[in-house]
Amino acid sequence: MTHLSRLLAWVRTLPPYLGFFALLVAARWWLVPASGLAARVGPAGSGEAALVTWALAVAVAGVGAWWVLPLAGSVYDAFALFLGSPLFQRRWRKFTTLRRGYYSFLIILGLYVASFGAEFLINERAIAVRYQGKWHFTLFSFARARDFGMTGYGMPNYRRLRELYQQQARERAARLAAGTATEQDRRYREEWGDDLVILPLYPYGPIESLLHELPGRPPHPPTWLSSAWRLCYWDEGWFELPATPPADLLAQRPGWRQLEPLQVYKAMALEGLLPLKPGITPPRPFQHLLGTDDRGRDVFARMVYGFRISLTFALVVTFICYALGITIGALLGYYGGTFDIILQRFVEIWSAMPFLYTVMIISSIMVPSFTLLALILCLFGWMGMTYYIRAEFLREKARDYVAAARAIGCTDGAIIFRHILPNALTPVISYAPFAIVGNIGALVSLDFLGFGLPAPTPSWGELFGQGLANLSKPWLGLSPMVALFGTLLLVSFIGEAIREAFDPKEYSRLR
Amino acid sequence: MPDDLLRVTDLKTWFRTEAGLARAVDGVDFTIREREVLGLVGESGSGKSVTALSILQLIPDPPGRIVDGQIFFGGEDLLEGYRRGSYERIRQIRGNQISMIFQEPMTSLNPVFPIGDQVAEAIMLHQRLSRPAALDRAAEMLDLVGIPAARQRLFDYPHQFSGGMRQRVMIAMALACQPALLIADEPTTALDVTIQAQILELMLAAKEKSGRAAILLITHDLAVVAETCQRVAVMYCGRIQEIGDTRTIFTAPGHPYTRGLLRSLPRRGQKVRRLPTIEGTVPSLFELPAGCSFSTRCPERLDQCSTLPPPLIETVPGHLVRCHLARPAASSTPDRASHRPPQPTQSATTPPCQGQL
Amino acid sequence: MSQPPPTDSRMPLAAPQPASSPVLADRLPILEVRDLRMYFPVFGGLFQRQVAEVKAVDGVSFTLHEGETLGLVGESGCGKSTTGKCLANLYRPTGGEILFRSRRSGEVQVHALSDEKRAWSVRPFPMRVPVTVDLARLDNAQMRPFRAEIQMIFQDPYASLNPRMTVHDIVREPLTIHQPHLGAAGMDDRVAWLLEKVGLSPEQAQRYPHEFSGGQRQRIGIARALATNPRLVIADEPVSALDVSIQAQVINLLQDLQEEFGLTYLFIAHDLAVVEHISDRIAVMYLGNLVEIAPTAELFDNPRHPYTRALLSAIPQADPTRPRARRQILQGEVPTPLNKPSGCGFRTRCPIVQPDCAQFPPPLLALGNGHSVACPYHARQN
Amino acid sequence: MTTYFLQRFLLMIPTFIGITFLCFTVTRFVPGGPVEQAVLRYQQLQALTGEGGAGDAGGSSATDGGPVISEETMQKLRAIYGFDKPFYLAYLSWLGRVVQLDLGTSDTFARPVWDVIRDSLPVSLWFGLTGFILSYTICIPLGVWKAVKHGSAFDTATSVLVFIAYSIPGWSAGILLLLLFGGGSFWSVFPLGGVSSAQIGPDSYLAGFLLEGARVEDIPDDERAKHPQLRPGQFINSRHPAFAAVPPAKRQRLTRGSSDDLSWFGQVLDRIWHMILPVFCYVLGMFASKTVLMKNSLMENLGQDYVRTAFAKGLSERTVIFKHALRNSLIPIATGLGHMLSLVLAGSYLIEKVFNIHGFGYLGYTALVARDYPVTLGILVIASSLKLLGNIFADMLYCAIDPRIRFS
Repeated sequence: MTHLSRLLAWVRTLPPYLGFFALLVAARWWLVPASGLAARVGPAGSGEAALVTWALAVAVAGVGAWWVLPLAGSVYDAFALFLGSPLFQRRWRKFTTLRRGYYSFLIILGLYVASFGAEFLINERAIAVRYQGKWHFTLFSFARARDFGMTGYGMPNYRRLRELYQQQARERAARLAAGTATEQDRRYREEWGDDLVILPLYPYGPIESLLHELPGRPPHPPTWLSSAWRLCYWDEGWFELPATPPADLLAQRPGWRQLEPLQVYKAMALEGLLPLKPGITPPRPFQHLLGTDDRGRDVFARMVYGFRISLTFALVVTFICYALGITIGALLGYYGGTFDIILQRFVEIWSAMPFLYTVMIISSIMVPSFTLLALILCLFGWMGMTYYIRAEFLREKARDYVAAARAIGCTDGAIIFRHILPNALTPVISYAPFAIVGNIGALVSLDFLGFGLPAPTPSWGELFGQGLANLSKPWLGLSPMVALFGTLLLVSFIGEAIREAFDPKEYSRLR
Repeated sequence: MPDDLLRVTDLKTWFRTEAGLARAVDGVDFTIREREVLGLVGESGSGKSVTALSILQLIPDPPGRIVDGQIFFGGEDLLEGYRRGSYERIRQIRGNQISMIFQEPMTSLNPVFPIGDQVAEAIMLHQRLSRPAALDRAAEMLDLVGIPAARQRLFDYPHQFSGGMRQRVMIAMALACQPALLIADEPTTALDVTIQAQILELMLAAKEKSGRAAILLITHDLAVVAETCQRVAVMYCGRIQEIGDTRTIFTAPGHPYTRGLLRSLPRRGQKVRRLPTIEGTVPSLFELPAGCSFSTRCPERLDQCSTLPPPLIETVPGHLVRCHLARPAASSTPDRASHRPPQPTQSATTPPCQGQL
Repeated sequence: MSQPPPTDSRMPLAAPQPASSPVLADRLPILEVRDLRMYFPVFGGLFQRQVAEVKAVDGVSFTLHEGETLGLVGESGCGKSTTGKCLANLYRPTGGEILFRSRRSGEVQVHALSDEKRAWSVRPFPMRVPVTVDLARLDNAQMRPFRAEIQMIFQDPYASLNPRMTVHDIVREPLTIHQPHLGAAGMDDRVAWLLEKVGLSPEQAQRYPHEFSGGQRQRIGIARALATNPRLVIADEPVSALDVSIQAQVINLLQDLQEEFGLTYLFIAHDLAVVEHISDRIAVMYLGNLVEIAPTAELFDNPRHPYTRALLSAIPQADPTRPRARRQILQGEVPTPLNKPSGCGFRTRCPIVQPDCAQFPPPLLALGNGHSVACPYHARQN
Repeated sequence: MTTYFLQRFLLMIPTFIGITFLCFTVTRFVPGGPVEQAVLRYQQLQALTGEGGAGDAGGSSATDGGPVISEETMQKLRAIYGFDKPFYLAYLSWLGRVVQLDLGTSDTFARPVWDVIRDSLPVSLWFGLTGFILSYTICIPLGVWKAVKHGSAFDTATSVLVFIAYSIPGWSAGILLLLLFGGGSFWSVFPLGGVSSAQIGPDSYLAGFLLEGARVEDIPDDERAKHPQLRPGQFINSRHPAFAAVPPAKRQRLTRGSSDDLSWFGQVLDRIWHMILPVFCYVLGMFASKTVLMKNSLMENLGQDYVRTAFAKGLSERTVIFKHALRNSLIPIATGLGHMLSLVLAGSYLIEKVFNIHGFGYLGYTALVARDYPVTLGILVIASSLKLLGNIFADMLYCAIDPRIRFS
């Protein structure tokens, strides 16, 4: 930690033009081309495009080196002062003693960090494939089915591939035992070893449709609900039908007597009275933990990836809103005057917008991506923190230590960032969890209404919509319900504990 | 002892806080006699306000709790009900026989009720008057404390009054039921000097008019005490260090703390280059020294001071000092009542001590 | 030619002020305040237009001499703290001048009459003189170089130290601004030296303010104020938030430091006893105006303004044995500076009020002996 | 004070213009705007009816190729939607019509927007207000009681409840409730949504409240001639004007029908039956914040100096809490009443969608999905005006309750 801070301190002693050149390189050869703006002006290599690229790059680097970087440095200082002061550390220790909130914090943090490894655990792609002695790490690099001895140019179905390899290995072993081995078989035995597919623990992806692998029509129930699955087997025609309905059964169930034979078979199948056709293996009991959705995608995988997306989204939105809110609130509170009055009126107007509806309008028209949706929400969500920070600044500004800082000749920047901001960050910390709760809720609501993230993105809100449309398939509604409830509950436990630790109010009573 | 209006013995009020146990009041004994003005002085955090609030059992709980002691008022231990968790008796006494004036006139009045109602409330409760009658009485009281056009202002809200006027309302409220004891907790600290003089004057005058009240005046300002009180109790770190009549305390203080305090006050007309000081700082309430709490700063410290808590010793009749150095008076008798300070004989408008001067 | 007269008429180098006492006449004025006004606008309405103004300071003039202590007393809201903050450039005054004779010297073109060559001629030539600046016209950046010379000590030792900074950082901060040439090691040494000067041990430097008692915090504030080696220190009620037993320590410290470093104090307080102890001269303010200014002994022995008299008599004394005059209790309340009475601000409570007191604000009349009073009828009382 | 509120009303105007201008601009500059929508509809219509002239060869898909629309028609379309003018002029003319309370004509409903909104508004208000009133009547006493019993087992238990309520968004609880009680998977207790029952069968809970009725065939012919819309095989209920003519012998108690066929009491029950789940969701949405606000506000006031003064007067705990502290702590709660209007509407998009309540929010949602811009903008106008009015109303309430506040 000290090394890092020492490194940071050293970096900050460097003159700003170094930052300018670094940013210029980054902007010229990566940021601006990636934005695709220059391409709109003219074809690549043309004079206009080059001019625009350079101009944008210089502008970005200039603003970055002389404005954003120093600002970020100052904010870092403010946070360092805030986090480093014993006041904060005492509060934090208090927080760690509040078990419910602290454990919730650890759980959420653990789950969130773990969710970034979700690709290794829950994925339709194999982690690695050994084919003819060569290892292919297929998790992040694309490989064609042909490359692994299957047919086709698309991504192989690695679960099938594994079965195939296992079958091939069995056949090879049989040939070797029988002495009819080919040259390739011998190379497998001596040189390559059997082909291997290392699958993730839960080898199904969030946007992979399993329609052609599973029997019946989606949504499929969780595979451990065996009685519910019989309907899927029935739809697929997997049951071995007797020639005539067994008479003893009909004697037991008088109600079945008037039914057509097919209806009787169906009723029997659903009660588990019929055997499956020979050679058919039903899915394993814990293959799809929460079933599939109406497009045959694994719900559990979607839930996990949805958790990562929801939380990331909420964190990003909260962060941007707070950055905006803190900046604007600090300026309003510190400078006051006409600037404050005008901007406050603006904030008033802005917050009089019907928030949800406006976001719905914009996102229904623009079909947002993750970034765009986050930006839209930020556009309407930054005002709350502004009020708090402005109030904090107004209060802190009137205190003597600020006057003392002025009296010793501090610049406005030093007063804002070194003196006031570290003392105004407590509400930022204590409201953040509740803002995260709100932002998760907003994303899920928008997804539910269909104005959220675009279609194949795994999202809880979309599952809610499916749950509402398929009330007889309770796993669709219950899964996101439990996930959302659990997450929000944990986060609000954290929020409550943070509030208790950072803004302790002992309510005392007289009698 | 019939003349003791209020006798506090071994009062202990402790606060359980995040930082530990704060013994804000840790064994306080004193008496208030009828019709006298007793000053309770001490620095901030010495426990003087807590003592006052303990008398009326207005300690915020949690974190505070009166853990020990007796408060005898008219022969009855007020804390008896408190220990049982019953507040019935003290509620009959609060505002009726003992009433209180608080430091902050800005926040001590309910902002959403007209002042007339707030003054009349106690009258209606304790004297069982109807609302119109109680309002009449409230108007009289407001008139008495010098609020101009009192009857018209009955229905004004507290925010329509200035600080001094609000404190007058507080006094009217406190005196409404003609209490036997008026506790004034820093009544003038939040006010300007010239207003402070008005309010002190008014309090004493109103006390005289209403007849029987004794006043417990809590302040950190030794000068206020010197001008208004017959007797003074000096508190330090939750204990009373010295109690006696004003003149003795100011002319011949018995406790090193009182001596140091008086010496360190800049006095008018005495031009000295350097002020004598008490060295060191007030110990934290969480880690008080084992013996005498002043032993960390005392220039006359003995060996036993840091280990053995000194008892209250009667040096001159009626003058008690909590110090190992103090010597009991030769003629001291166990009956303290026989050495009462002179009874107040002042006229209604002048402060009591002026008559002696 | 040895002493070419400076042509800047505002430069109070040569002429000592008539208001100052004869004893101080040999000292040079370090600061001269002329007709200082500080009006705070009151905003109202929807677009927060200015609807009124609070006349916190309404025409205050006085002079501070090198090495003296001027006490500034008055009740809360009388503008004494605002005056102090104007001097420290924490507020931009609405009007008036604050002429400060800086330690810095600057090169000025002096126009002087020269009788060289037996012909009178005006000829400019450069000369280094101490710079006199009007602090009332400097903005924050222009003020910065002069801040090293004017420092401030604040009332509330709990609020005047940034709770998130260590004592070392607090005391060091002015050095990084004003004496960056010291270098890291030099600054650390100076911080340790300063802490020792104010009676704190250097080991305490890495602690945070909340670990100190009120008196110790005030010492930290004093160390911070002294860090830049100032000449003028504005002490804004430095002891009124402290306990009685701590007050004396801090007062002594302030006096010791004044002796050692030759500081000039503007000592703002409401406690007359403290002011009497520490000040050479005392100025009394009421409702934004200076009502009386006099050497300490003179003011206490012979107060002339009815308000000063009332104030002196209203202040209780910690001496039950001392005979004193009958209390003279002022009736009524202090009017709000939002709508001051016309003419003399004190006329609503004045015992000797005359009909024409409402006509015009009374000027400060010099009575001799450095005693001035803003009441034309002061002779009418007893 | 009057000037203050007058100013507030005046300030509404720029605010209102700002909001509508933003949304209007967005609808104008983003692809998929009303003209494209109209073109699409026109093409679909042509493709369906097969009258498309040149477009017939393009096949059934209207989007790729589709019938070619003449430039003339496009001009007409642009003129209809105001796209022939620059956007600011179009906005001004739109605003001019809005000021005259003309919100245009809905694309999908082919009715004036104003009428469409007027139909849906009462439904939303009915649900929203009920939920709002119910939540206040639950939360205020609960908050007060929690404050009085602070730290007790009751307080802890209800705090858990508050946490749970905070962590379940109201609308998602609606989905859960429908799952549990809507008859899909578990119990069939409550209807799936809507405002009243469209079909009541013999096994319905409400079958017993069905009115008497008669078959249309049993109405005497002369009477039946007056009601040409009646078809054979239908039933009429006793509210129908033709019922009086039916001979008593042919009258019979209905066995099936809609909510119109219920008795007055039955209709009320039916309404309530449909309201329970949605209103529960409304209450749930406000429950946590209101309860905690009430509790904290009261606790905060109980620590104030004036409470100590009241105790020092000898008042009982009950008097102090309920007379002195409660009145002060109701101030922030009561100002919430002012935001009621906007809250009732803003919270409704989701809940109305979940419960298929055809109210204001549902209208907004469907209008957005259908890209019905006149309705969308109309709803925006109404919603933002209500929100602005609600803010002013909140200020007025604040003024009325708190004697300290005098806006001047």
